[in-house]
Amino acid sequence: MANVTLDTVDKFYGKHQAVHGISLDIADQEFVVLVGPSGCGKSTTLRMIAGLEDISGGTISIGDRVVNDLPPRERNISMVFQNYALYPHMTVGENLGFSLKIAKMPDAEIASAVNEAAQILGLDELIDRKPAELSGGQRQRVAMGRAIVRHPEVFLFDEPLSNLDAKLRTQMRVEIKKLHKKVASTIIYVTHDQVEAMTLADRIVLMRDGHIVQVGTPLELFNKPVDVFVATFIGSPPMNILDGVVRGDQIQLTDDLAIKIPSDARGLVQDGQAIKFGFRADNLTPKGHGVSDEGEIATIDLEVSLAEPLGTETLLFAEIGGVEVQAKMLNPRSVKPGETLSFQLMLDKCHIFDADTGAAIRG
Amino acid sequence: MKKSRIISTLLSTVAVVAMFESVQAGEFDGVTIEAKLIGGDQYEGLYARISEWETATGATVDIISKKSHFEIDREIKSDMAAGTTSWCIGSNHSSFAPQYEGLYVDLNDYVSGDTVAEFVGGNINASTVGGELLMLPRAQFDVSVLYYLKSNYTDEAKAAEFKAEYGYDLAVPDTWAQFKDQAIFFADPPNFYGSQYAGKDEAIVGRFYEMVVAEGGNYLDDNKSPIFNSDAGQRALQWFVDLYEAKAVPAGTLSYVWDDLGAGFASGTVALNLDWPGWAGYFNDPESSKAAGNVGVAVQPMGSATRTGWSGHHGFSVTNDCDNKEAAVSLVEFLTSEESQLAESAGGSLPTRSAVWDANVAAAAAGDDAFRAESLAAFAEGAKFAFAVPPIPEWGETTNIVFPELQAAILGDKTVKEALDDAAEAVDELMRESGYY
Amino acid sequence: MTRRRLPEWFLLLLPAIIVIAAVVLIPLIFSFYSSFTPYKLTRPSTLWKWVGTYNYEKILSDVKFWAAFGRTILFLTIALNLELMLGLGIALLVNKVTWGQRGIRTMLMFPMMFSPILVGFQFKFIFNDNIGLVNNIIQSVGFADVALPWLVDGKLAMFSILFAEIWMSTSVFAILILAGLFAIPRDPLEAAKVDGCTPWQSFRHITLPFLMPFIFIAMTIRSLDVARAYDIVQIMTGGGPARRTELLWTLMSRTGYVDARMGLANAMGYVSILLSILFTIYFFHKLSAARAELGMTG
Amino acid sequence: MDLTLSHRNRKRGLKALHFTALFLVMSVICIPGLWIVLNSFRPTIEIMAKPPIWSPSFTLDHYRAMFGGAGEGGVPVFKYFRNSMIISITSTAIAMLIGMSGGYAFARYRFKGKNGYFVGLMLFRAVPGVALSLPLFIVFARVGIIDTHFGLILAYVAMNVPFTVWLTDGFFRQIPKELHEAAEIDGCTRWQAFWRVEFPVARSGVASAAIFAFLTSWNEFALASQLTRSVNSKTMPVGLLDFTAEFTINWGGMCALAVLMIIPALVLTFLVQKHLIAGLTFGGVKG
Repeated sequence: MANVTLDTVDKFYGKHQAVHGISLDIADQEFVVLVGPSGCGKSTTLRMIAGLEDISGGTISIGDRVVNDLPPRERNISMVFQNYALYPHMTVGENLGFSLKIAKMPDAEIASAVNEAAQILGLDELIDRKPAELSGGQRQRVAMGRAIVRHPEVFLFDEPLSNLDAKLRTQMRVEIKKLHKKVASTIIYVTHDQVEAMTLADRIVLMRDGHIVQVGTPLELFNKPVDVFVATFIGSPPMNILDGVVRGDQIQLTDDLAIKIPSDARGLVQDGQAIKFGFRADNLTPKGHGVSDEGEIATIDLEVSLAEPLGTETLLFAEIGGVEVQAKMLNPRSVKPGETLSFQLMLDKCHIFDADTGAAIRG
Repeated sequence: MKKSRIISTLLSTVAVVAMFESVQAGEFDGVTIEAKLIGGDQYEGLYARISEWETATGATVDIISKKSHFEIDREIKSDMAAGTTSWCIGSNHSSFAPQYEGLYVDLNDYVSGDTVAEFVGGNINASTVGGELLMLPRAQFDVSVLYYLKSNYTDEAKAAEFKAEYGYDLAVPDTWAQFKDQAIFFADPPNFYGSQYAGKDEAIVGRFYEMVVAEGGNYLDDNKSPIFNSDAGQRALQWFVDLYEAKAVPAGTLSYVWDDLGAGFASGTVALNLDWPGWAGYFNDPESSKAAGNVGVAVQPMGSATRTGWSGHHGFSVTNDCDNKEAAVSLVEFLTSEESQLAESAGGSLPTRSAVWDANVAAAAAGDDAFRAESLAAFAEGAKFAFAVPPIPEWGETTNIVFPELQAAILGDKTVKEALDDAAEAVDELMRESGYY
Repeated sequence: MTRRRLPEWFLLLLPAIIVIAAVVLIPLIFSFYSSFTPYKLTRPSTLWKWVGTYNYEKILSDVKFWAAFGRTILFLTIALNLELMLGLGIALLVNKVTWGQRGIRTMLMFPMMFSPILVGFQFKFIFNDNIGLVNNIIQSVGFADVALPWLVDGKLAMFSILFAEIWMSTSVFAILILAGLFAIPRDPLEAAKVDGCTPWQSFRHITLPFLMPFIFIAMTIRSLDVARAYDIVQIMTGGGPARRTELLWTLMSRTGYVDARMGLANAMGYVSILLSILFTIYFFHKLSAARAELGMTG
Repeated sequence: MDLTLSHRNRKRGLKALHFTALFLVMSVICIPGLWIVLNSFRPTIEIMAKPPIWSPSFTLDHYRAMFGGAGEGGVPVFKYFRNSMIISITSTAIAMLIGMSGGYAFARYRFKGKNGYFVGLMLFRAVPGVALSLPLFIVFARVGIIDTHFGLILAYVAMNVPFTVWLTDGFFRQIPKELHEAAEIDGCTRWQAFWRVEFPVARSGVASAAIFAFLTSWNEFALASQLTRSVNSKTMPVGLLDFTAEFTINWGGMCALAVLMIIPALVLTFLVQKHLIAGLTFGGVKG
């Protein structure tokens, strides 16, 4: 059993606190992604789990063992680094087999384990090359191979795809997902890329400034963000956010634009309250180019400033009260800048946040 | 204070002639004399007098090099190799002089016979190579005598113990055999040693040479063939070996040269020390020596055949390439004049002029410095047995062959006979190569 | 019409080539020539007498020369290896220091600021058997009747000059290796930790291979100017006693200057230069190999 | 829990061990040097004392004597110091210029026999000073530059050029070619591109080569003792020998001069040691 438990873990660098009392339970064989903007403490947290950083407070357990003071080698983990951290003076085969050699495994077993890993990752041909002779994607694969030969209880990935080009990144994402199925180990994966987080994770841990903001499945985070930060961080394009004030049963967004408060949110706000109003581009569609016309819908006329055709859909840019918003047009036709269209806003998919704290009022 | 009184006594006892009779005022106006002089505290006092000569003659002296003895030797050899020998005056030493073949003029051609006769005959002989007088000696004559700690001879318990063990009375040693007995008797290593000797380079070979002669042998025969591996030579070397094996000398003695010996005796932890005149003042000066007040000076002991003293002296030479040899010779005469020697020997070094010897001994006897009188008397006596090393260019080279072999015997790597035979064989080859036979 | 011009790289190298030719090459040719003559400093005319390989034959059949030759190789081997090990150890110690490293690094370079000749005098006094610091300490801590003859005993004398040489030169290794430690990327080290390496294993399998180029640089630099040890040895023991610490350099300088037999000394010089060149090329070769190993060529 | 505790104890133990080892090592490195400093402030009789005197007394006698006139043990310190400064600084500066130009040639141009040139250049440093000093002396004497600043400067430049070439070569290779290409497109001449762009980037490599060159010149003895004669050109290491005479070594005085010799080197090293590390890191390895 390799569940990983963090209990009020702190990390100080001198006086600066990088991680603030994080608690987290990660189940056996779960794929957890730590995501957040750079400097949010996600890498530090991962490195504390790995044992590469000391823990300033709290406890970390792997399985049933508290590992706070254990050196990395006694934690039964393996790790894939951002820069791959391949040993430049060893061949691919030696890189893969290094940890087993250190564990004093017989040569024959090492060879078979290396072969197996090489096969899984398609590295058979490269086994005698040095890292300097490999391409970026091949290096990445070796780094992963090195992690899997040991069959550790926990895999740690520290932004493993950030040095790859876009196409390779997508490809490797799939492979990592497949790998998880195959090795059936716990995986803790750090990235700043929310797409990676969404596509890979069983559960996402979103961090900011050393705190956990929200933990949940990708859909939970997407559909029910706990605050403006989560809402804008997760999803692409980012959620549109407008300032508004509650006036009766309406939200006044600009001087001449007010929309109805969604019916299930009416009890949650008071008259005159300042709020932030959020909706995703998918939920603002030109008439006849949306998913459906049912449910609570507000209609707004907007002048399109820019159209970005993506093929199956087109992203439309417009302004509401000086704030740029994005809308999505399905089954697109060509739209010229300056054209005014009538848009439908799906109110039951909208989010309302407190203007001061940013916390969700209606998730 | 004492020093100045000695000088004034000296000046009153010696007829002070008008400054350098041979020099006429302004004789060398505008001449510049380049000189290479040996540097170091005890040598430099004399150089202060150079300005007097400059004033008197109108010449200028440009000291283009001032270095320690071995450095200046190296420099002069380099100059000979490069042909840059147009400077005029060089410091010289009796054991180095024969090496500089053709570099220096025969001073007999420039200095009157009367002047030469005023120097001690032995010194002039040692300055003469192949009939050429290569340098005029300055008041830096070196022969070693015996320095000892007096307190060792005033302790009655010690005297009794010694008599019981060796069968004769404990007194300042007069033979090398007694010296050895007493050195072994006094030694209490590592806190106190019976004696010490310079153990490397020319220093040990010189001392060995001296003892070979004292035992009735010699270093080279008349053909310049090595004969130091004779019985006398073996007895001489055995003396060094015995002292070393009995731990009567510091184990490090083989790495010592003169400065280490001086420092050792001044630390008050060495009973008997054969050393040079330059040390006398230093040893008895409470500022520099813990043995001060306890230092006795006696003539060096004798061997089974005779009493001998390996000696050397410093002097000044004039190069053949010098543009104005008359001026250069005039400066050399000035630096070795009676005046200059009186002044220089007042610092404790030994003169090389007979008149200055007499004046010094008389002044010391008349003065109130008993230690100076004692040491001067010892050196005067020691000087009588002084001999100089063979005046051949190869002398230095033979010492480089011989000293490691002597050390090998002392350390027990070889027997005395093996060591001397090996050394003699190598020296023989050298002499053959050099064309002596 | 096009004028032939010297290539730019050559113009850039020219000053270096000229200076070195003037200061090193010409004297070298001179001394090479003189090694075939019975050249004696005090008899300049001997320079024109050709004796062929007489000097070389004399040297090569001379037991003392071969003894000095062997001793020099031994001295170099021991000194370089010990300096390397100690330098490595010191660099690792200093690398771990988190506070005041700047000061410690300067202290580390302290011996590099000492002129070799000064180091010679310094250790001559420190190892003096009678009034030297080391024996004084030994006697003061209770071994009152011990006076070790540091500069005389065959083994101790070699030890003493080695100690002085190592004291003076270990810094160079330590500094270079420290520079190497600073340059090691952190990732592979962390990867090794996670891969289950003990600190020793990390060092052995990761740190050391990374340091190898630095180690060979240090070796190359040191083998280039290890002859600086001449000053130290000359002053401390002069090759003695009984030739127990005689090295090529002391033998050479005594033959050349004191005995004034420069032709013979230059012949020795050439044999010793060959030795330095072999050491240097060997280490340079190793350096290139180590660089290639880490993929650093380019 | 036991495991955790033992790990913590071991960590503490290792820390103490590390500290002790570091302390011992630093002691061995510093004590012989500090001993020299100490001796320069002790009266001679105390230095030579046996049994040893452990509690040192303080005197400035050696310094007073050293700065005093001739005959009082005085040594022309200021002249030596000036000579050393002029010779070391000038030769370092020239060696840097020549060495950098050579290093740049190796780093930036392709030509036949490059490796041969390179190793050949390095080997000239392998010639022992003992073997070089006499022929050099004879050549210099013929040209008439014995006992001049110029002669020593020339010798030291030649001595330091190979190493400078090596270090700067590695450094310039580190700098991407695009950098000076960009500068040339921006309107620089090749020379300006070097001086304004590449040189500043290679600064720490240059600094480390410079300090090595300076220390080598500052401390060199074998050549200096052969090529200098009088106070006009004698450097401080040669000046040390003024304290040795045929019979004696004035150890206290020698220590005093040694202290004066070490201070400038110490200050300089402290100032540039950061560059030194960086310089060696990049310059040396990436060849």
